[in-house]
Amino acid sequence: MTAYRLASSGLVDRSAPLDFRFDNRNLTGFSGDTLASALLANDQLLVGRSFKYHRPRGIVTAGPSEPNALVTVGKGADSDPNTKATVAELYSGLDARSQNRFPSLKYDIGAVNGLLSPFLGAGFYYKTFMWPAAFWEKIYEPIIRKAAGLGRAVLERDPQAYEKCWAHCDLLVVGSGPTGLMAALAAGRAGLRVILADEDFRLGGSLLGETARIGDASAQDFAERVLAELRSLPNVTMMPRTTVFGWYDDNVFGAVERVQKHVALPQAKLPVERLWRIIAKRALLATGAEERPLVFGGNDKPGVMMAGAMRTYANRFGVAAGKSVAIFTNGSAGYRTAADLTAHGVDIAAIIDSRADGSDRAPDGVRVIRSASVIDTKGRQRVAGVVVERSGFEQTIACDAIGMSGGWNPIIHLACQRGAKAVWSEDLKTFLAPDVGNGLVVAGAAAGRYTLAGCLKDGADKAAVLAADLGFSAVSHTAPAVEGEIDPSFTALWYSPGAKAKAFVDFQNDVHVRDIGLALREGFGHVEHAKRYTTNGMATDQGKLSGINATGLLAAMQGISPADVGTTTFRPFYTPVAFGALAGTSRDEHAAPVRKSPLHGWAQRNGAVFVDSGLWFRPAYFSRGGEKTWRESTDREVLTIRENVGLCDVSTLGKIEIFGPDAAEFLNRLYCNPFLKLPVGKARYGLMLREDGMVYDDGTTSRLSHEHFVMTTTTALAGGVMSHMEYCAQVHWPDLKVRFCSSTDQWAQMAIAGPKARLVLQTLVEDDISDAAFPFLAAGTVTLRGGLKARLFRISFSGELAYELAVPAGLGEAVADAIMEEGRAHGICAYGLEALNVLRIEKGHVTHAEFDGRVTPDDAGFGRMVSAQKQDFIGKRLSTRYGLTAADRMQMVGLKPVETDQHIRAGAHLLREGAKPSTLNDQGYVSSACFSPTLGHDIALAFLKSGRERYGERVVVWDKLAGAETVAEICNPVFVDPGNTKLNS
Amino acid sequence: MRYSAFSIVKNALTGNVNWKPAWRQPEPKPYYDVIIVGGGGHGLATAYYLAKEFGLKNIAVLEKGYLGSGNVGRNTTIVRSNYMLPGNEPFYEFSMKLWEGMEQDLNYNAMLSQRGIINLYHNDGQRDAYIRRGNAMWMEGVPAELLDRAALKKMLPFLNFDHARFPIMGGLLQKRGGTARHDAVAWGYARAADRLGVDLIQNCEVTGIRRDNGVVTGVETSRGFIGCGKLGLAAAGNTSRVGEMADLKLPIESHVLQAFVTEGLKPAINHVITYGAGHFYISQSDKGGLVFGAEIDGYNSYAQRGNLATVEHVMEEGVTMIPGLSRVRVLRSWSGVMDMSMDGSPIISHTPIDNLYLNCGWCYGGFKATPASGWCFAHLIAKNETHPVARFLRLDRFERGYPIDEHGAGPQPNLH
Amino acid sequence: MASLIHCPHCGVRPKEEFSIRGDASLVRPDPEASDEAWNDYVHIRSNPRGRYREHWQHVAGCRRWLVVERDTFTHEVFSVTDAAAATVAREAGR
Amino acid sequence: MSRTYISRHPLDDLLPLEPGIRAVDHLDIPRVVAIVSVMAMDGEEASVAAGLAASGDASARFSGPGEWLAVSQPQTAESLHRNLSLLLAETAYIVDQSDGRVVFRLSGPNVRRILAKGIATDLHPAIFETGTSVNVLCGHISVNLARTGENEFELIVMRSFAVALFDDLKVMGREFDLSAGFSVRG
Repeated sequence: MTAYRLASSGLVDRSAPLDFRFDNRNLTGFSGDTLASALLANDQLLVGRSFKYHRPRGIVTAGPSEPNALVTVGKGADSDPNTKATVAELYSGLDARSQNRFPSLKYDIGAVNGLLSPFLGAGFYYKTFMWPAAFWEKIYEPIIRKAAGLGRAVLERDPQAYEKCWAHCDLLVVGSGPTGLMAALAAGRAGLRVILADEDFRLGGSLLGETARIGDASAQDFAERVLAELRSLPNVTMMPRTTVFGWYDDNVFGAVERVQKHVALPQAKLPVERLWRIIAKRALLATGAEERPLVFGGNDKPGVMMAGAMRTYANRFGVAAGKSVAIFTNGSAGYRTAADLTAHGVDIAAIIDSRADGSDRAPDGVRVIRSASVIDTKGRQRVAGVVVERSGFEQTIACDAIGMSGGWNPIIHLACQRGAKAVWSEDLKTFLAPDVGNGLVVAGAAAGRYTLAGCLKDGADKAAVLAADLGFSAVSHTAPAVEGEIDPSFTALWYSPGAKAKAFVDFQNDVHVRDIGLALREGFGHVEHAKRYTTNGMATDQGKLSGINATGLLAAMQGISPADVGTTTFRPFYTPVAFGALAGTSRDEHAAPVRKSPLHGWAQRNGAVFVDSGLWFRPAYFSRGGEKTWRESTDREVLTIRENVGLCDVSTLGKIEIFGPDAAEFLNRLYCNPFLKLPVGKARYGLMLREDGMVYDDGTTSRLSHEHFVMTTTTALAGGVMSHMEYCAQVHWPDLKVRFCSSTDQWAQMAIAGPKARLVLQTLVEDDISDAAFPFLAAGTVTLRGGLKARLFRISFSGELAYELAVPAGLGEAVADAIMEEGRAHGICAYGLEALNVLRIEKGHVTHAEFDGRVTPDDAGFGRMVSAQKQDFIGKRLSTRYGLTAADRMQMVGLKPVETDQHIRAGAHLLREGAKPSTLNDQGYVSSACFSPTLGHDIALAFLKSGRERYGERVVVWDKLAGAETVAEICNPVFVDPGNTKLNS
Repeated sequence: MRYSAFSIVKNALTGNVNWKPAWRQPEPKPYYDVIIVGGGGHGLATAYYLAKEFGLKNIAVLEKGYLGSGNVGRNTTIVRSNYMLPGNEPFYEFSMKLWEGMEQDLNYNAMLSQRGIINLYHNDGQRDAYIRRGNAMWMEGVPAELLDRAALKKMLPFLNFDHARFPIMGGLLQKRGGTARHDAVAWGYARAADRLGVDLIQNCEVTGIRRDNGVVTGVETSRGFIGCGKLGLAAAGNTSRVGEMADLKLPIESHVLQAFVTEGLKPAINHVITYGAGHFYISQSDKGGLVFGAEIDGYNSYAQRGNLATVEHVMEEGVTMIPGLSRVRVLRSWSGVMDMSMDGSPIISHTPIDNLYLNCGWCYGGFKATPASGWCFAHLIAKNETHPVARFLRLDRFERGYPIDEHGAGPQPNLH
Repeated sequence: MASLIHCPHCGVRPKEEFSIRGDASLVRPDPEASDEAWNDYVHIRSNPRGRYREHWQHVAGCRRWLVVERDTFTHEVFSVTDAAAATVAREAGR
Repeated sequence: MSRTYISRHPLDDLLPLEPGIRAVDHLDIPRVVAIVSVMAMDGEEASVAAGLAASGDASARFSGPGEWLAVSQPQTAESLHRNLSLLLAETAYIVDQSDGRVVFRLSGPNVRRILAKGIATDLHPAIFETGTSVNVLCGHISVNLARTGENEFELIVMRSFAVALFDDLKVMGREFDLSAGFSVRG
């Protein structure tokens, strides 16, 4: 046995034992434990295998910088790979498994990589696996992929829920240790809206493991008192279990709260994790400092741990990391751990101090070896001894754990996320946060003030300044006295010389000192190059432990200052964040809101099969009894409209009401065709271009009164056209007197099309809608029987006699039902998008399949519509560019297969007969194709080079993707009723 | 030193202390026949091909930071040639072929992994557009396959087939598409160029372009004036700033694109997959991290960092495409500054100044283009004529009316 | 910026409520202007690293187009004004 | 033949006609509310604002400079449209939106916490005072938000998004057992 639970002490609740499992073993811990402290209490030293060499590894830290103790928690879809045991709150039933090992943690075949390590140094991938060339993908890469990676993602649907939330505050305090608590208290008392966030499940930070006394209380009691006062302040919000992971522009902070990660059975009404976007007027970073590991031979053996972590485990969790502990230190902190462990009855085998002149007092009877270095460790899967070298003499000291303390690094991650670089302090031998203005202020140990008294004061003082800055007056406050603390100074030691075994810098990624040296030798000495070449700092801990030592080593090896080496870039996330938390509720069917037409229910009752169309759901077709495929339904619908009449929901088209004395002028500039003289009571098809001369959108616009128009847009671009119009009205022509708003949602709009459309409609409309009274392109307000006012437009997409009727949305279903009822005698049917598409292809009408953003009006056959008279309209000038008017542009044509039983598919390309397929020979492509039930064969719209000159020619419709080639005749794109007799009937 | 099985074993047995620097650290000479501005993937590849394919001798690459410090080291490592328009597809296929021979050519393992790229489609319109694209690829001799939903379900069972807001109907597959180790591409070209005598000069920022009678004579740099016979700009991300030194008017905006990597995981996703109902794309690196990204943040930016709103949007798309990602933790995000052109396609071109050549506008697509970009730019500089596969990528195509607009979005860069 | 925009009509709002359309210093040329002026307007961008005026629309709010003046490197916002007001002021200054 | 057309509310199939048990946090949905868009003519912004303020039983919700939604429960759509058209005849354009918008009334002690799950705006009562209204994004949906009391808000959303917003609000309120139902008063 090495590690064990102390008989007393700590903040765990010994009256609340918790059962949990690790690698299928049943173990027990206490409420208040982390998984790591509970594993240690059960003497589970070996917890994982490293990334490359699969070396046995143990717990190193007591916090989020842990490189080794990564486990998978949970089972199946409910499993979390790569969970850090050091931050995982223990709960009853927690089930954890070790990772990156086969067949077991103890006997891992992958460890053979360690034997090959001379071949697997930094950058080895790049120099090898090239011979023979074919072997890389078939042999080498799969092996590398399998060996790499840590936990296993099951990629099953996550049964848990997540959500997002916004929060606002005057001051965000990150970290609830001595600095954060005092800052929150000072700001809270001054009346600021304060949020105090801490990643730990228990607030108090380092105070929870502190043995010094504050005022008249223990550090823990002091923390409890402050927390009690903070809880009593309505303007202070406490957020435990909340990691602030990112600092973004305008002092927006991203944080993730683990709402139910620590419970065995999450409540359904709560998320397991919640993303917070905290908008903070000011923020204070009280994130403390990280203890620096020492780089010495054999420093990765289970049992080697940060000295501070040992202290935390003993003081906070009541767990001793070993029975006989050696401490390797370059400063006072190692002595502090020795003292605390001694107080708990743990034997200190020796303190190995790299300094010659340390003045720290060791506990009574403890042996101190000065000017010494550790060169190796003994033991296989756990430490059995430490090999110390001093003045050329080696000695082995038996021990079962080694605490290492290499100094301190302020945790400044967040402050460096927005581009400012960390600043080297020659005094403190570490990097400090840059000055980033008063939006984010760093205090306490995070600012390099390591004493407890200093932290308490710094937190309170800086919060008071920020409060004053925001116009609050701070309540005066005297910092409490601290008794029994030490100043943890140190002398930097980047490398303990004389290593007889690999001395690791990055534990998880297996980067050791020689790798850094190799990188430097090969020209990868820039800190970013070294990182990328060796993978130092690229593991799940993102170099929290290894980064500073890599910088120090690169500096030392080149004989320059760490200031000249610098750090790699700090980027979000401070600690890894689950996809789920960042996605919140926006997933699956809720990934985007659903828009429903006012006729949705009507369509449903009529057997619609829906298809999504942007955010909308629209009927694709209406299945009737006996119809087995969409084609059967569609063909029936098409023929019904061509012969009788049909009703189609077109409510989703954008509708914009346009008012004002300059409304006509505005439209005239917006469309490429003229609108100034559109008479009241008339509709006109309009074509809108982008400024580069390509078609943007099309639709009809009707003049309802002299100063009132209503425009329709396509469904897809309803929002885009609205924004475009607002841009034109506000940015280009604010002098025009025009106002407009969307009325898309106000109206249920239905197309009634077919030779019998008038017959059916007249039964409901009180006004005269005969061809004479209401001819093609008439538009106006009519009254339906029963007195309902409606808008009626005589426009047609199908080429049939057709109307669009608009009624207030709430009445849409009732009116549609009435039309269906009246139409039954005339054989009316409901029709969907599929039939609509066939009808319009037959008529040669275009949609966004044709207007794909690369097409000019002339390409699509609208050249004559473009006004030559108008002095200006959007897109006029660039329409005349050479390439947009060139004779060999692709123009829209119709295609019909020469053999009428052959098929044409949209997306096929076009070749001259006999031409070899090549990009150079490519003549164009099919934009839309369908089976025409009216004609009895396939038809298509296509864009073909100089197409309009080529009617009657044949082309090969080349669909290699389907393995099909069809010879087709080029024709006019209007397949049905080219004389518009039906339209005007 | 050539990398071979022999050199690996020999060095391993001698403690790996005899490896030589991958490249020299030369002092700049007073004059070079050709100077390339930008020591990223494209600049380094250009220098390499100038030396190797076009026989030029006196070449320098000037890099303001360290080699590969720009977008070649901050992308999502995707390699593909699945374009639709004739201005693009032959160029990217030329690039693909160069990728396929790169490792042997450079004697450097860039870990090209042709695991296949699948573009998902979610509606009929997208399907038709992919059929058009797939056939355009075949026209250029590039194999493509259209997968239906059943085939996808078998291949990628973890996709959201049951609860998707935008149902997955199928996908377009290019089997030869895949990934490569991004840094290694820069290092491989750098090392190979250096071996051919190219001077790679780091920490050398160009601060001015000197012209005499309308001809470039050299560049002012943070390390002094350096003369040159020809100047090639390959500084994507900073094109406008460098171009301004020569009074070039450019159709370029700089935008920030974020990318992400998860914690290392055992192999789970074996293709490159792109989402059709958004911009999300994902693959898994050989180290196990899932590498992914989506759209640009949308505003002009030279900051190599993005904002949270985009991060959330990317994750929403990811979880919607692959529900099982929900529990996977994202480790790190980073950002590159993209040269966004007005049509979403790149520029390899002459400029109004005779001996000044321009390589820019790579939008999202710079990494996969690295070898062809280098080759075609070298061709242009060495021969003063465009390479056939890059002949549409001209700077003056906008005023002439020949945009290469794959998305049909028009001259608004943040829509491409 | 880029996280929050202070809309002159609606107050502080998150980026999610806006859409962005690029350089606000460009002015749509006169119909009679030269081809070059038109090409420059549609295709050429100054793209500075530093102070920049950009069009943002508050699509989920007041739907007004705004001129956001900001730094493209630090992302600091200097001002947010209504775009119509900027156009009117420019026309008045002619 | 005369006909009558029965109006449908987009949530008709999702909510019982009779009110159910009401939790402390409640989402109340009036079936019929008269709503019009009011757009001031150039230069008439102030007079329209004043006119709306004086108009009595319609409440004006700010949607943009010179643009409001006028909301009235006692009036019918026709009468609100007619009255405002008369009142603002020379100063504003009026567009009926009564069928195009749906009103949600959220009330209870936790409403701010519920809304914070979708809305970025700071709803602290000292900052977002009673009587304030703005267009905001709630999740992915644009709504007009008005504070009608210390713990009472109204959200007005486009009709086609009503079901989606309703679903979102239910999820946002899940933690507090939010109840929902059509208004008793109709």
